[in-house]
Amino acid sequence: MTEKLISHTNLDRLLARLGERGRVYAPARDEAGEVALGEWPQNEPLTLEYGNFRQSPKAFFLPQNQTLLYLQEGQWQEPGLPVRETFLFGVRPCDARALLLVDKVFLDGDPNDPYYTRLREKTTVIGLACAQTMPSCFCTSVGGGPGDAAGVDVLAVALETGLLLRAGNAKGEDLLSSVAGLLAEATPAVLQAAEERIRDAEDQLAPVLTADSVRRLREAYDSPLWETAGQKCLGCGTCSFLCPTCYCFDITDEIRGSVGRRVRTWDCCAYAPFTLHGSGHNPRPTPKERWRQRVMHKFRYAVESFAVSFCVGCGRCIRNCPISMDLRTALKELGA
Amino acid sequence: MQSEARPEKGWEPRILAFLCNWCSYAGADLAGVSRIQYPPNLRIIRVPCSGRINPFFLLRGLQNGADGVLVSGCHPGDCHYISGNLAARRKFALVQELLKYAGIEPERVQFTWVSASEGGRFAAIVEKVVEQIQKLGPNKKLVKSYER
Amino acid sequence: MTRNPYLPYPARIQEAIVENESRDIKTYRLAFEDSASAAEFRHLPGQFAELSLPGVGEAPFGIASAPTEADFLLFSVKRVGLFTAELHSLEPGAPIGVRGPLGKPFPWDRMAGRNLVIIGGGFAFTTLRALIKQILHPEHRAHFGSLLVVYGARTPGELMYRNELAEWRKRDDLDLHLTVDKADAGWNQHVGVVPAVLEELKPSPDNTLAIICGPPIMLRFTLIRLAALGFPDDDIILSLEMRMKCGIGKCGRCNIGGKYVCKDGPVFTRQELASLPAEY
Amino acid sequence: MSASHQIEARLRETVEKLLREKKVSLFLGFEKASLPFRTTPLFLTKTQEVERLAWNPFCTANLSVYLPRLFQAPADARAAKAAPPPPTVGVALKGCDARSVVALLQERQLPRENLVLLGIACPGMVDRRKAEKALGEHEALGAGEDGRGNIRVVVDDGTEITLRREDVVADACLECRSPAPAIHDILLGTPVEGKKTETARLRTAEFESRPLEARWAGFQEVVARCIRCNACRQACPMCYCKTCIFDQTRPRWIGAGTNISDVAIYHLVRAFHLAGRCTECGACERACPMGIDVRLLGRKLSAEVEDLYGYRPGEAIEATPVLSSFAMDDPQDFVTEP
Repeated sequence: MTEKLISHTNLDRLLARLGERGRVYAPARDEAGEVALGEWPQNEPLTLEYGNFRQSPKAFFLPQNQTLLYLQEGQWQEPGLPVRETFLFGVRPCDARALLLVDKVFLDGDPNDPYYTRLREKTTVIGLACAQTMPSCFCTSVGGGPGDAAGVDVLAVALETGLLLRAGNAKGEDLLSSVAGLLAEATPAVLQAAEERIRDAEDQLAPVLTADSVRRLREAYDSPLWETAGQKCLGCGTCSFLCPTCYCFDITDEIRGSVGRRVRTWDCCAYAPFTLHGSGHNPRPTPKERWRQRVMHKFRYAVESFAVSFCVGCGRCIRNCPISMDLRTALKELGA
Repeated sequence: MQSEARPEKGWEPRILAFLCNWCSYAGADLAGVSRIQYPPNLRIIRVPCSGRINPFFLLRGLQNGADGVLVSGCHPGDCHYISGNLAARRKFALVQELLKYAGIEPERVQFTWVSASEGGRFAAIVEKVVEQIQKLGPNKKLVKSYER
Repeated sequence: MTRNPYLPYPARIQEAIVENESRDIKTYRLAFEDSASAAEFRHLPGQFAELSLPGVGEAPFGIASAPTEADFLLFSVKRVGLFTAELHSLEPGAPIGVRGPLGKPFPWDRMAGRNLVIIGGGFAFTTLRALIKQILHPEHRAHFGSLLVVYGARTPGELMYRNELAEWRKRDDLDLHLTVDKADAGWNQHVGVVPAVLEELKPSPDNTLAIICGPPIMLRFTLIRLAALGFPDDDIILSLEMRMKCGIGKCGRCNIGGKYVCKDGPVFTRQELASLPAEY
Repeated sequence: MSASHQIEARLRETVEKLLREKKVSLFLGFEKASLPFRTTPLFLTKTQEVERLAWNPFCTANLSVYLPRLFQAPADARAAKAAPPPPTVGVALKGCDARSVVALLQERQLPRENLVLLGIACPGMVDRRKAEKALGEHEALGAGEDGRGNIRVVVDDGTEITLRREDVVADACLECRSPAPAIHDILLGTPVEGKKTETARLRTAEFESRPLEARWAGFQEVVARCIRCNACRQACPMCYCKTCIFDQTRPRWIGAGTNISDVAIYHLVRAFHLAGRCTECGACERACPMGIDVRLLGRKLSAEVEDLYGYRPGEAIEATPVLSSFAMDDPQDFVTEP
């Protein structure tokens, strides 16, 4: 595992070098004043000071509109467009970990999803460890951490002297060796400072009850608490559209004359039409069942299928719920 | 400004027209039967009443490539269903304002009244609408692209 | 390079047969446009496919033909929604896409050497037809014990595959029982719901598998009846209906518990279903 | 003691009595949420839980959004027959929320006799995003109201920061012309004065003064950021349609994704469907996870309806909704003449 130091001045050079190989996205303030991943270089300066992005980077891998097939003169054609090499700098460890989870469905599933696979292969993720957490964060309760390198190709830890870059896998090793000229040795002092940074952030996080969630949720299937929460849930898609691991989608055809396309768009289990049969029967007819599905899918069904919960503790659903429902409270009340 | 841009070469506006069955469609028919010349840019959809028109239809028309939409019903007071056109009038008044406010040329959607006996008026209105939309150029703002 | 799982095989409608008196169920015979597609598409009874109409979309349907039936596929489609209405409007010769085969088939290997009780209700009989055809194939029939088929519909006019039912009735290696909720003048078979017929027939659970497809209400009472007859949960096999989109375990629509009906089903044993929430 | 504290105490007493005397079987109110600057809706049925009820500057949700659901009869005739009688519901309403209830009553969506409307005079509710922004680098640990109605925040380093209320109240509150609940069976608190029409229309006037192409660009900012999550629709009390036109599949009116034409049409049509019905509570823009100015078009239509027809939604139960009525002499200078 290669560990190197890059000076703050050399960081721009690193991004420029990557820019020669493909598109680079890095954090800067967007037009709404929020820090977001934007195509680099941009007018706004690069920033390393942010909690997390409003949206998770999942759209880079599962675009909100993905053309699966084109229709021309009655024939379906694969898009077959070449995908450009893409580098994402500044992805938080929770969001990177989410990629590993979505991989289980789209990359490792049989069959794998060719669209996701292509984007995933062509994208390099450079994570940035968290120095400061938000009150909605709970990554350490779901197997991650502010310095977790599980889903990144390279993990960066911002320090006073520069950034510690740590290769997370072979792709990361290659990347670091390709820009070796910009890097310096990581001294023991640097490594120690990075450890302290991460430990500081870890210490800020309050634990959330998730242990043994499968058994507890199985027992809680008929709990009246679903009804209580379902009464409040507006059935909007905010939580799942912003969730880095929510991957459900719809497929629709769009056509005018003989030209058209088959498009995949994000969908959400909180919507009533999601499971509505053609016959009018709906297996999850009210917000109660739909909210239960969301929680169960993350903390029970995913564990049953993949031995890991599909929540990375990023807290977006908590921060953005229009009526301030808190997943953590729900888990606690349900005894999960 | 786009609205003042010169129309593209060889381009002819396509205008979608919703005409009520009882007055305006008959008026258009009369214009035809009377051999009154008017521009051939219209694609006519006959509807029972101008009150049937949901503003969504107009937007869908623009989305699907119409450069303009014309809605025509019976004159106020003459509606076959007594007041369908009056209810429609309130909606239509808002549609133009809404489009204008959102930065879409309000002339792209037009409303008028034509009776069954007004073949000449129908032709004159079509002429005016086509001329206005010709000046605006192709609708590029709301049209949805299906091309690769 | 493996085939893009979202890309349908091009096919064409050869024939459309009206199946019932209400004329809202039609069986479509589809033929692939090219022999390569036909060679690649290898299914087993119980599997389904996504039919694909440009501009309309896709919808999943059980494959009603047996693999032994040669180079065509049968799909029986009831007109209920957007896609099926569009399909019903098509004439022979119309192009259509077929994506599949998808899902798990009936457990062919487990069925060998066993007696079989096949129970179908209404329009869900489609994949059971495929199964029965496959079993009755001269090369296969000897591998199975007795074969009891119970098939119910609202009225005699709503029973599908009537020519085949008539043929099957003549056979002595298949015990066919038809039942209707409401008889008409010419009806000389059972009247009443499927569970009541089972009650009457009392099939033995010994060395027997029960295979059921039908509407939820029929399933519910049939399962109660089978349990009373002593069928263990693991010997009851069901095929589920669920809203689906991708058919390959990605889109999440048909997710029930840890399972995807499209990928892990649609065929399940009752025992497998017992561990899932009843959200179907 | 802050004003909201006093109201909170009276609210709890009142609701306790309503439940105890069985005047209502369910009360919709607010309770504290897990994060600062927020509350979450509370469906209260037990008198002993009345202490959970909160009233503070963070009671932003428009609870009337839940009312149509509570009175919706099952679609299936047999289920409808077997259904329990409709509940009697008490609900806490700010000025804007009360207007929504009136509009819902105008549209025959609620049985008035089953409602106990508890109006609360509202001095404007805090927009959590504004408050979070105002704190800059600091993270809030807790927040409340001080004696002057300003917002006192305890931040991560343990210090206290006071935010001026008018700096952090929601945009809709800055434009609120009728903070006093128009309809109520019980009223708590002393209503403050509403904003002047000109004040309420400042943003609309500014946008309108831009040239056409600049307005298109402004509208495109909304379109470009929208992720079509439907939060605006779901948070809106007036969006009670059983099947939304955007959810229909036969025909599918617009594409499901974020194609810019589809998104533009979504916002235009949604604005239009709320023309003459929107009570300007601002629930849509507070619900928007992308921080879009969701009410951009709606504000204009409200002003237009008022100017053309002298109508404001949610003022009088007996008034006919403006687009369901007409007058022979309605203005028609927009009509094309030869």
